[in-house]
Amino acid sequence: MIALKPDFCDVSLPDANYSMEDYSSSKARWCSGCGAHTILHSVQKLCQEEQLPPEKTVFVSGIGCSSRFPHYMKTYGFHGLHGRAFPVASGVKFRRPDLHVFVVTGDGDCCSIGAGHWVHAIRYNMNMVVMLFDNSIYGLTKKQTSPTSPMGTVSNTHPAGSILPPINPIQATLGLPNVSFVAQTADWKPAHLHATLKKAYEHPGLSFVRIVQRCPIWMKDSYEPTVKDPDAITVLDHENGIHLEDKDLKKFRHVTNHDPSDILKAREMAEVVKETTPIGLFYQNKEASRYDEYGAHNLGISTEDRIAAVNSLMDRYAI
Amino acid sequence: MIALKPDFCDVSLPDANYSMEDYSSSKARWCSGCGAHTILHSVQKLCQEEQLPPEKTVFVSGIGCSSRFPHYMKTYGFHGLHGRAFPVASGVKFRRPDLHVFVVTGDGDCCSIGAGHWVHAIRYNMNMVVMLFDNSIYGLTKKQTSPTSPMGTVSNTHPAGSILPPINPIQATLGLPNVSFVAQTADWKPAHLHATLKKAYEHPGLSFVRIVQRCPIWMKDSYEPTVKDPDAITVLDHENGIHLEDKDLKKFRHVTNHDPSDILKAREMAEVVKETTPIGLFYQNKEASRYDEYGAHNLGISTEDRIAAVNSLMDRYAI
Amino acid sequence: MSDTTQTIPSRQTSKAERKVIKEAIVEIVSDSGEGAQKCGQSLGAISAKMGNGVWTVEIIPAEIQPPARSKAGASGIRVRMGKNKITNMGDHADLVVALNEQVLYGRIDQEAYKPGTILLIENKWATHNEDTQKDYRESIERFRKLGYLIHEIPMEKECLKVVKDARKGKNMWVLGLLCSLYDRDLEIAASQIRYIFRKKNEEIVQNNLDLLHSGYEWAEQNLDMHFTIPGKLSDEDFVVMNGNEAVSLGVMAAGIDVCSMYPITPATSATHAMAETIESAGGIIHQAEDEIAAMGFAIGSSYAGKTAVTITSGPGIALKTEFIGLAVMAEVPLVIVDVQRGGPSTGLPTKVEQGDLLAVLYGAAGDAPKIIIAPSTIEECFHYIILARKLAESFRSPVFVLTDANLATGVQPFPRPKIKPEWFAGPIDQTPWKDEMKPYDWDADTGLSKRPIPGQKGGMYTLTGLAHDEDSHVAYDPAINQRAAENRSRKLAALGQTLKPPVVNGDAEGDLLLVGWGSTQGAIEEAVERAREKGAKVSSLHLHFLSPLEPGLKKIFEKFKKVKTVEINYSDTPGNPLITSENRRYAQLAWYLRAQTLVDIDCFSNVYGQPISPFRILNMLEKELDLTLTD
Amino acid sequence: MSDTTQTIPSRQTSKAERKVIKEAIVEIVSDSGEGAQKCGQSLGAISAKMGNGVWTVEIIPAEIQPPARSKAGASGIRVRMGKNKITNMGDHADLVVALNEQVLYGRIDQEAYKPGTILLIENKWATHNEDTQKDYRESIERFRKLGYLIHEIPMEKECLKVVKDARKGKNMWVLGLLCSLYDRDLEIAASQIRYIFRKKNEEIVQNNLDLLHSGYEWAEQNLDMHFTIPGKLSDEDFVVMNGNEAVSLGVMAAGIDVCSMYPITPATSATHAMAETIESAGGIIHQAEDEIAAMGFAIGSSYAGKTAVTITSGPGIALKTEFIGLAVMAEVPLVIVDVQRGGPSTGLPTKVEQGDLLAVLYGAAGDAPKIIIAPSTIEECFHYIILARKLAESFRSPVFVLTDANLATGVQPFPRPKIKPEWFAGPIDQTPWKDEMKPYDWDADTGLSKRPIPGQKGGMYTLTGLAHDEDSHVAYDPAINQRAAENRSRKLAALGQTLKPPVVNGDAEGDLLLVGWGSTQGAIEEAVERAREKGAKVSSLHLHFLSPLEPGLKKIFEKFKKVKTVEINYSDTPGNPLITSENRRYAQLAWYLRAQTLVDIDCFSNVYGQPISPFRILNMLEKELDLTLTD
Ligand SMILES: Cc1ncc(C[n+]2csc(CCOP(=O)(O)OP(=O)(O)O)c2C)c(N)n1
Ligand SMILES: Cc1ncc(C[n+]2csc(CCOP(=O)(O)OP(=O)(O)O)c2C)c(N)n1
Ligand code: SF4
Ligand code: SF4
Ligand SMILES: [Mg+2]
Ligand SMILES: [Mg+2]
Repeated sequence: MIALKPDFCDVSLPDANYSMEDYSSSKARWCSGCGAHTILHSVQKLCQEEQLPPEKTVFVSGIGCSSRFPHYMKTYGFHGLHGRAFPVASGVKFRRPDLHVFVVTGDGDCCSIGAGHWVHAIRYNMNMVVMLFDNSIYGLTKKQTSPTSPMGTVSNTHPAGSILPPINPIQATLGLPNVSFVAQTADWKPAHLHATLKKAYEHPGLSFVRIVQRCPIWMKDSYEPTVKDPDAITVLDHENGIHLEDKDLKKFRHVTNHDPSDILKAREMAEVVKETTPIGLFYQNKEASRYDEYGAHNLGISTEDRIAAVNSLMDRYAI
Repeated sequence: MIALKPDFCDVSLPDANYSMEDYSSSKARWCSGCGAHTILHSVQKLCQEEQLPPEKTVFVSGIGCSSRFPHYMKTYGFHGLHGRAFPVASGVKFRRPDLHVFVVTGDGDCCSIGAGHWVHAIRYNMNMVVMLFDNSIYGLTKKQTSPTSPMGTVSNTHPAGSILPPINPIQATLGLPNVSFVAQTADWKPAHLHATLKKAYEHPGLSFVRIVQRCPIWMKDSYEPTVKDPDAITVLDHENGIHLEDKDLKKFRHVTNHDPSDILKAREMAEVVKETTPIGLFYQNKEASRYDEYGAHNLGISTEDRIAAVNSLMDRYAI
Repeated sequence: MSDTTQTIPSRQTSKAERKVIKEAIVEIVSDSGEGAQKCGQSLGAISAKMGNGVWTVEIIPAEIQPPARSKAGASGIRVRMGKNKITNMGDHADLVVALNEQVLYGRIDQEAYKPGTILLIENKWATHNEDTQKDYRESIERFRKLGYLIHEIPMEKECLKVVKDARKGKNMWVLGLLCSLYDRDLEIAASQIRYIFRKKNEEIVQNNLDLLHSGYEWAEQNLDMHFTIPGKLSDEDFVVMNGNEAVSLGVMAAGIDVCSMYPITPATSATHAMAETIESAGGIIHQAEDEIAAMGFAIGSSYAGKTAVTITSGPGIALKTEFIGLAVMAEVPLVIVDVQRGGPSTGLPTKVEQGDLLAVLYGAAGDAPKIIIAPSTIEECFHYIILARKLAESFRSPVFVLTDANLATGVQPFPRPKIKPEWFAGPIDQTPWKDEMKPYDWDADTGLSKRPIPGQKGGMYTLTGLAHDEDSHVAYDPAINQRAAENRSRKLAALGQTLKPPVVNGDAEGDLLLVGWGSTQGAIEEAVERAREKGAKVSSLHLHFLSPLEPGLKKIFEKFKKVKTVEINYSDTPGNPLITSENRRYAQLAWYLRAQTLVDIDCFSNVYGQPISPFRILNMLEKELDLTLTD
Repeated sequence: MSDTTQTIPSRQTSKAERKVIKEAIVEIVSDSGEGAQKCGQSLGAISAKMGNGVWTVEIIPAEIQPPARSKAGASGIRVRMGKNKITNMGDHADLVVALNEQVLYGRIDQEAYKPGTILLIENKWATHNEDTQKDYRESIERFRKLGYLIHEIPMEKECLKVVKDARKGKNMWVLGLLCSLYDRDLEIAASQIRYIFRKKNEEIVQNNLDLLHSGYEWAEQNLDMHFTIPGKLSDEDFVVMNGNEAVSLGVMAAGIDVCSMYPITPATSATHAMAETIESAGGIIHQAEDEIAAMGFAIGSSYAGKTAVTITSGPGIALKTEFIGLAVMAEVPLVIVDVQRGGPSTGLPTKVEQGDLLAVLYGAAGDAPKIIIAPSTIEECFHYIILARKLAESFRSPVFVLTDANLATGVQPFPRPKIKPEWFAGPIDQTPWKDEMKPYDWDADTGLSKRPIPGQKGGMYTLTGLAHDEDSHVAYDPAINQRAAENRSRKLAALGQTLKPPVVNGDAEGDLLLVGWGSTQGAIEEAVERAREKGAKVSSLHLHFLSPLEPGLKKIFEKFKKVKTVEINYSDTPGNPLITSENRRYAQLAWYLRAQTLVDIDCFSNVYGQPISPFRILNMLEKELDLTLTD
């Protein structure tokens, strides 16, 4: 990320050579086989590759299985309220350009109770990586319908099957102003997952990454076919897209070319591409205006100048 | 609207011949020249034309200048909380298919504090008419930036001009699942406004109508050019679109053909069409699933049957 | 495999000497997914059928799938069964079956056991891999030191004689073992198993029956501690369920059309319980996008004549606060069930606390009087929902029903309610509205008024959260706001008039009166009873109406030397650094009663996230009255 | 047009006899948009410059643009100026200038006038269209009957002699008139006008100067009621502003980096006041998408080391409730300003109420102790923000500052604060964190702990709203939750220790003690002073710390026969149908003090949406003490 000039003296460089251990704290308490484990590993690897100073890195989450994520990182973390990760993360970043901010949110956390903040976070386009852990279900609270549950999903709140078509987080995000980075990947495609997170990290602005995530406990039936079926996924490929090594790209049967600068085409791609789930970079725009740059534009003003400013306003009330 | 079988005996027909007076209560207290006045008139006219029984008609709003609307109708009304018109209206409609429900909301009410409910109301697609009074400003609270304020808008919270690009309510709505009717019109084009409201009323599902609204008090400069400039508007025209009499259509300099069944094209059109504001019907789908039909599917179950059902569940706990 | 009927040994022939006991507290603990809960629920059901009083409560780990053999992973159940009615989970367990030894540590921290508690521990770990063996041995040692009586049981080994996969069936083997130890009727046990597995194929049913008998037999042959708990069979029909299930049945039996909710622990299971049935009972569940929307949706539905219920817990109440203010201001009838959990904030999501009383009373800005009731038994959880809807409509007001995680997960048998037609909401009134009547035609004495419902000709009005007059018109005259506030307050006073002073449990005067509300009634009254048997001059009072308060409290309090509330929420402990009577944070009911009655009411409360046990209360009474009450 | 200097008549030569008075209450009322407020603010500023005590308060209609000449449309201002310090808006107006007669009705409803109040009414309506003429005549009649002294003034006519469009300039003509009536220095008045119109062209400035002089001259010639209010000029610098402006300056002077808000009346103008300047003072305003986000954003910023402020009112507090619980649970320093308005719900958005005290104290589920302070003067609105940030950081806690619509719109001069560098937040600590120290290293005696800030090497931790231990790890051991709750509570007790008992205004003992908080101090103390002059044994006490409470209250209360709070919020009136002392709803502070001190504290409160005037308090005192105190 572009780190703007911090507003305090400490400018010492990060200690070199952080190892994986420097990013992992207590053992992750997700169920065995939970897709979150692979994502955690990929994120820790990313931090290590980018040598992010743990003390300059903050993971902000809401509430949910996925939102336990920060507890398993050895960085700063904020495990806040259900649906409220976005405003907290925005507040963290606003005056701290020196911090690397990551948001971890779930499909209920982001698309249901957090939907309003989601809309506005995209618009703020602050420099951070947003990972939507989309298991299409409420995991932590034990299997209730989520806004991304496929129509007909049998859950504890809809035992006869859910009745509404799911939100398409990609399509919804592409309809929002100032959107600058929208990608989709899957937890069981480690190479693609990692390449996507890397690209997201490098993007100057808010990168929204929907990670299709396995929940073996509640959603076995819904994800297993997708995971097994080699025809279930189409990779969106482009020189400006997610970069995969040839050997990794070859593993996919369906690959389509998509130019991430074309938002109209992106919206077309966001719908299921002939019976398959598209993964890759849908859209990127490095020029979108950034609220975090505004937030950092007047850092480091001296106390003298602050006093002068207060006095200048005080003068207006002088008699 | 399709009125499903109500769950109670009263099936008496509405008294014939309601006049305009039957829909108007106390004098509207909006500023003179406020666009809301013309919308109020058009809505009252619509009610009269459709002979809606005032007691079967409910106007639900949030908080704002626009949300004062229900007080000026002589129907049932619910002037609720800021940003919460959607959930209240959905609750009103859920078990009352016999009621005609209208939602009146402002750009702050809907797109800022109400954004999360907006996303989900579109998805529920319950049979109601939603009118977004978009004056691109917070009117009632005296000129703060709204999410639809054009970038650079000078307001009391952004005296140096707002820094973020505005939400495009049409584009955002078109990105949501189960969307079934999206139109745009302007308060100062009475014929188009009225035709749009009529089309919206006839639509079976949630019809989302963004009404560009004049606020002479706070936004004179921003709307006056548009109102005066005959080149400022492009009409989206189609046999399945908003029907205008030829004489009315002729009044517009720019008319483009747009098929409201094509959502991809609709998203293209939603962006400013060559420097002008498009008005008309962007998208309509009468087949989208309707949550209000689900809400009405089991009305009128007899007490006997209810008791039987309770006992059947009670049996599971019997020892 | 032997056929069931033959293998049932008639109890007469049993070699074991059976000790007659008044009650027993049994726990089955394991990693989650080992079926301990099913085993315990069955034991409870069997005992209830045999005419015993029963209370069972689940032991739930914080994670969905915690690590195996871990302290935090304890998943299981406690079953308390007795000769008489059982109203709470009791004190220390008498006997514990543990499928591994590690999970016991969590329970030990929670002081669930005492020296003398019998532990039956799966012994396969003794021969497992090295580390495990070591852990196992060390633990056994530690447990011995703590004074527990330990029996190492070859559960897995025995099960494998009957089935291939022991993990799947061990729970029914344990059930058999417990049936032997506590003299449970095997016929009833067998039919219970057939009921549980009614949807499974015959082979599975037979396997489980065989496990049952194998466990029973093994215990008969190898253990020499056999008890019997006399039960008084009644021909009355009973149902056994937890408080959330009772709430869900109450919602349907109240004829409530709309249950508008957003998932949150520990409230959600109430919705789960009705999800399959409610539509045939004429209602629908709306899972909203968040708690604010759930509340708004419910209010909209109530406004349109269909009085709705919304079910949530602390964090949800916080989000509903603004809408609660609107419901009070605009007088919208509505039922709000708050299944309280540990706070503040996300706190202890699966644990009990009575921490929302003040938030519900005072959460909204301005003066927002509303009705608040609190059931104290599983049975009341059912009936109070029916009561709540009626109150909401009669008093044109939101009604809060405060339960908690203790009631939500506690399971108790009670007489099966006969569903009455008059419990159900009638069809909404669509007759023309009397022209002269205003939408807020406040009665001068009671503040009550009749509300127009959309569809009623001539009743058209615009509901508003702004200060409004009788016509629901926005108030410009300052006097209106005062008048309207008086009327809203008067409604509560009017309801209060209809309430009788609460009845004291024990003598009407004495040294100490304990006051409680909600789920603690059973524990308090049991402790009082045990203390009185030992001559303590202590009585108790349990409040069910919290707003308005039940009348005559001050009079009752003045008859006692001291009054003290017992609550599951936070209060400063006198003697803590810097705490004085003037700055002390009191338990919530204590605080409220002090303000209202000016009686110097003390409180005994804590936030361990556990139900308060009779034992803890007795300990407190010992200090309070200096007597020896615990043996 | 004549040149200014010449037309200033030296006051010596004035024919009118000037009556020396101690103070005067003047109102200017009109349709909105006629500049009445600018006129009044100028009169206030001029008087302040002349060394008078001043309090001005705006009269704001409910709509943006209410219908002209309507009761609900009254827009204007009250100016109270006196020989000594003025601390409140006073009782009935002595003199009123009305640009039309209809707007007076609203004020009459609000009991703003008394028999003998002088009304100067624009007389152009007497010759306006028929209906208007009729209304005008009828009104004049009614006003006479009510005992007001009426003068019909040709304002429009006189203005038109000086300018073309009278509507634009009438307010300055009225200013001139008032300068004559109250002996205001025309030089100062002229420079005030030059200041107001500093951004306008010279012609406009000259027009307004001419109007000023024309109004002055006309009054000198045609009116025979001229007063003078002696002022004690001081060479100290003064500033004059309203409470929201003071808050906005306080935010900047506290060195707060982030003001995260969502617009809501009456809080928003505080943000408006700083919007132009804050960025050069090193801060930024974030207008969030809603109050929940505003709070979350502020918490995020505070977590990252930049202690933020959020400014809102009742409905906003309701929405922030869940985040308030998190801030308490995770101990996030933060300043929350609540500019209270009329509730419940949307209530009376532009009117005053002290209705949020209990909501802020108890709104969140569980036990959520936090710091609450309430300024009682405009000057304190400034200093308390600076105090609040310091408290938030020292006690690692959210701090609430409760003001209200009365302080927000009341304008008062006070000595210009000398901005001190130590008021400003220092640069955030980025030095390495001491390894051995835990993120919640609670001090055993005070509950205080130091927090790691992102960027501090070795301080990494994950903040959580779940129950947590000293390491911020999720708590599984039940003892941790109790321990953490005790530590959070102890912080308040520790702060309480540092507070001194409040000082009684008047004798330390007597028949009656009035207790207040927030904006009512001026009115209460003025009433007490006036009552004491007439021999009443009444004193008053004003609280500024509401959580923790200031110490020693019970001791103070016990010295008085009776204690009664005076508040602007709802309480049941004793004697109302069905109201008893046990079910009575008490005013919020009264209720809180009763619980904490067990003293039988009565309350005098109402929800008329008006500031409580000394006169209303005196009326109450007359009944309470049965004395005649009002003349
Ligand atoms: C205000 C509030 N409402 C509800 C809850 C209960 N809750 C916790 S997590 C969750 C949803 C979890 O689903 P998701 O966001 O998809 O995360 P997942 O567990 O699937 O990773 C809910 C409803 C809460 N903690 N707070
Ligand atoms: C919870 C809450 N927050 C804030 C407000 C203050 N408020 C009232 S209306 C409004 C916004 C008005 O803007 P808009 O929705 O565009 O309606 P308009 O007045 O422009 O028609 C705000 C912020 C409120 N009433 N309630
Ligand atoms: S419940 Fe599902 S999402 Fe949650 S931890 Fe288990 S597998 Fe993962
Ligand atoms: S402020 Fe603007 S939107 Fe509000 S009533 Fe006046 S003109 Fe209309
Ligand atoms: Mg999920
Ligand atoms: Mg607007």
